[in-house]
Amino acid sequence: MTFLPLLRSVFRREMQLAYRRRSDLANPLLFFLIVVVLFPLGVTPDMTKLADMAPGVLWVGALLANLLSLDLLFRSDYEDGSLEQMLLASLPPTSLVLCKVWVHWLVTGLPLTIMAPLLSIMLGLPGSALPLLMLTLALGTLSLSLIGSIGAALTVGLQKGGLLLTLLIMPLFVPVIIFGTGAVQAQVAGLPWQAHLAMLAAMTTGSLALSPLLTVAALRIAVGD
Amino acid sequence: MWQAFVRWFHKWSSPKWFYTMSQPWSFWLGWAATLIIAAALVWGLMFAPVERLQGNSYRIIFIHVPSAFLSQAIYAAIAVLGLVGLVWKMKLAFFVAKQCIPVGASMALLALVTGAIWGKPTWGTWWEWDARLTSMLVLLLLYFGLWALHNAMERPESGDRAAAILALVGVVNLPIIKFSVEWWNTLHQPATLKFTEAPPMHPSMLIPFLMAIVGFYLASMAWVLMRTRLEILQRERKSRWVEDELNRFAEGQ
Amino acid sequence: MGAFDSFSAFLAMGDHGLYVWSAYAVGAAVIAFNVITPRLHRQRLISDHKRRMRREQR
Amino acid sequence: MARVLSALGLDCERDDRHLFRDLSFDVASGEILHLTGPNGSGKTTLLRRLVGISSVVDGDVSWFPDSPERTAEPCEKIWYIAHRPAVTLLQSPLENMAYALALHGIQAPESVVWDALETVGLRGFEDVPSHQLSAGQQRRVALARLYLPLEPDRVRAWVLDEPLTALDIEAVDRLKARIIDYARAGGSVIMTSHHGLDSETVRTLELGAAS
Repeated sequence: MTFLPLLRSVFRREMQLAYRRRSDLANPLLFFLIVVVLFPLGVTPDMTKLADMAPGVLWVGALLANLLSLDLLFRSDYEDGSLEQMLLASLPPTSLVLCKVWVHWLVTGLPLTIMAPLLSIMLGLPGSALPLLMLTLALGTLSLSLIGSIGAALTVGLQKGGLLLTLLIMPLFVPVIIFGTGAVQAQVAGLPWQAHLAMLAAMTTGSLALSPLLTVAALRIAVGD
Repeated sequence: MWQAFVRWFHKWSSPKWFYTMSQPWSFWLGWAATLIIAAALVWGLMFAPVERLQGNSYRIIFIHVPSAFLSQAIYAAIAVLGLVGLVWKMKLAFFVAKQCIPVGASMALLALVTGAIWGKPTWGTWWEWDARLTSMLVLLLLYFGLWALHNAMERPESGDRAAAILALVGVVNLPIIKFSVEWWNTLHQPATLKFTEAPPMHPSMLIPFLMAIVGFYLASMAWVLMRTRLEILQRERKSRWVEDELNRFAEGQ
Repeated sequence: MGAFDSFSAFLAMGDHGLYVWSAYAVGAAVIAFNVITPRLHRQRLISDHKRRMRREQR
Repeated sequence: MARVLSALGLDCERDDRHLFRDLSFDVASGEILHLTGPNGSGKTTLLRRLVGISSVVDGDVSWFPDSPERTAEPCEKIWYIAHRPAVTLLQSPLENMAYALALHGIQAPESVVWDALETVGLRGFEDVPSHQLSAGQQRRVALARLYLPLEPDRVRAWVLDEPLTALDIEAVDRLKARIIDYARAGGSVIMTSHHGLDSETVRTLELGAAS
């Protein structure tokens, strides 16, 4: 049997599971909303100041929400033994990992991106910045999911993997957040922003190529114990 | 030629051989490092002239720059050793890589703290979100992550391989992090030493500075060796020769 | 005495004595950490070994 | 008879203890290898090494050693059913089964899957989320794929970790008969179990006897 129909049924299973876990998956989105709402309350309600911070606030919120949901990426599969079967499958495990990460992005990164315009209006971000904000968030959350999957795989066998995951992955998220906010801030300030966006796209492509390999290697360690 | 190399490689991959061979090395490296660092610091602190712009605070350079160098060099070493360990399944590479972590982390911490202390009289602030400070902070976090991952794993062998993967991801990311934070770069002076240009420092500052760098290199190697020898004893404790060695230690106490 | 007129001038380091010496104190602490932790590790290995020996003799 | 699996010099050491040392064996096609031994003697670890997902055992394992498809990673020609049955609780038995088959590159018609589920006694539970099933029923979901009518060379060996636990007497007998049938048709089975198996093709390998 050929590769694609198989991958399609794997994809269907992941989407089904995401749908049945929708309350778990709604949490990071709510968290995102709360973080963004707390900022004006905690810092200043002054719309002009908020507008300066808006790209950063939205990005930090998206990053934290993504991190929050990463711990679930492989955990239930590890616990019920499905992960072993994934590594023994006739499909290359990298394709399965890619499939899982893609679904993870579809159910966290994409909704975050879609929520962003609403919140950016609340933070007083000029409407002209919206398309670029959404584009960078979409690209950025995809690379966050990809890089994060390595950390999730490294910590999946551990009892208290969640906190460790944060420590492992946070430093690796630095470039994503810098280029992501950099692009939007540059555009708001009327400066050229294309270079930031290009770097972000390059990072996403690079992690698309590398992270599945490393994730599978890490999963083999977790399962091999 | 190739076979000789393979034989040499195999010899080096044997923990017992390494343990025996490294004993004099760690001793002499340690003493050489002590002497060189002592000489460099006496020279640098007491005899090198005052710097025109920064006054005497520049004397922090004799530990700040070497520790910053070492923290990056050691990270690179960890990644290379991790790759060697993963590809050739060489236990010894993992042992060395693991024991590089605390040494490298201490160097990164030293570079950050001395940098902050130096920043206060020079820039008037303890901390600045500038490119080098930020990427050094990220490096320190990566070191902490590596160590935490090692300690979290139940089997040390899994810890070795997991940390090697993380180190590799980090090493791919370090240049990107460095490059990315340079976009909001501000205060830090450009690199003090460049291989392509003549050094701008006066020889009476440059010589103790170079000595300090060499001394820190030697000291780090000595520390890593010492630690690796203990790691070998701990990980191979079931083998006959380690038991003999530990018996010898216990009697000598 | 080298670049300094007196020992007190050496300690004062211009106005920067506090900065220079605290930086070097941190340096000394890091060196001490790197020298002492292996010793502690060694002690622990030996005491673990002794305990194992005692357990096996019983 | 053609060898399906050959294991050479397997060594396993865990927590300062040798579970097994220098273990070598072959499994021919049509043969059932029954691993026995007390709890903690390394049976599960050995099975996991055979299918290539354990990193704690040294030594060589090769599948189909005499044929050109010789490999260390058997993938689709082997079915491994672990103690953790890989049944996703949020999915129904039907969905679980379809996913397990898809991972092995098999797309069976739905009626065949329904029949297999009926054989293991899950009739009426096909569409119920698996977390509503009992432990024994969940195991049956994992075992149902052994009852699929596939061509004998499609899946050439079963590696089963305690397949008979948590099953009732009737289900145990049915599974034993099925295992023997499968071996008779040319398949190989490597399994751990505390139950005995009555067949002339069963060979027993005892672990943990030395220590």
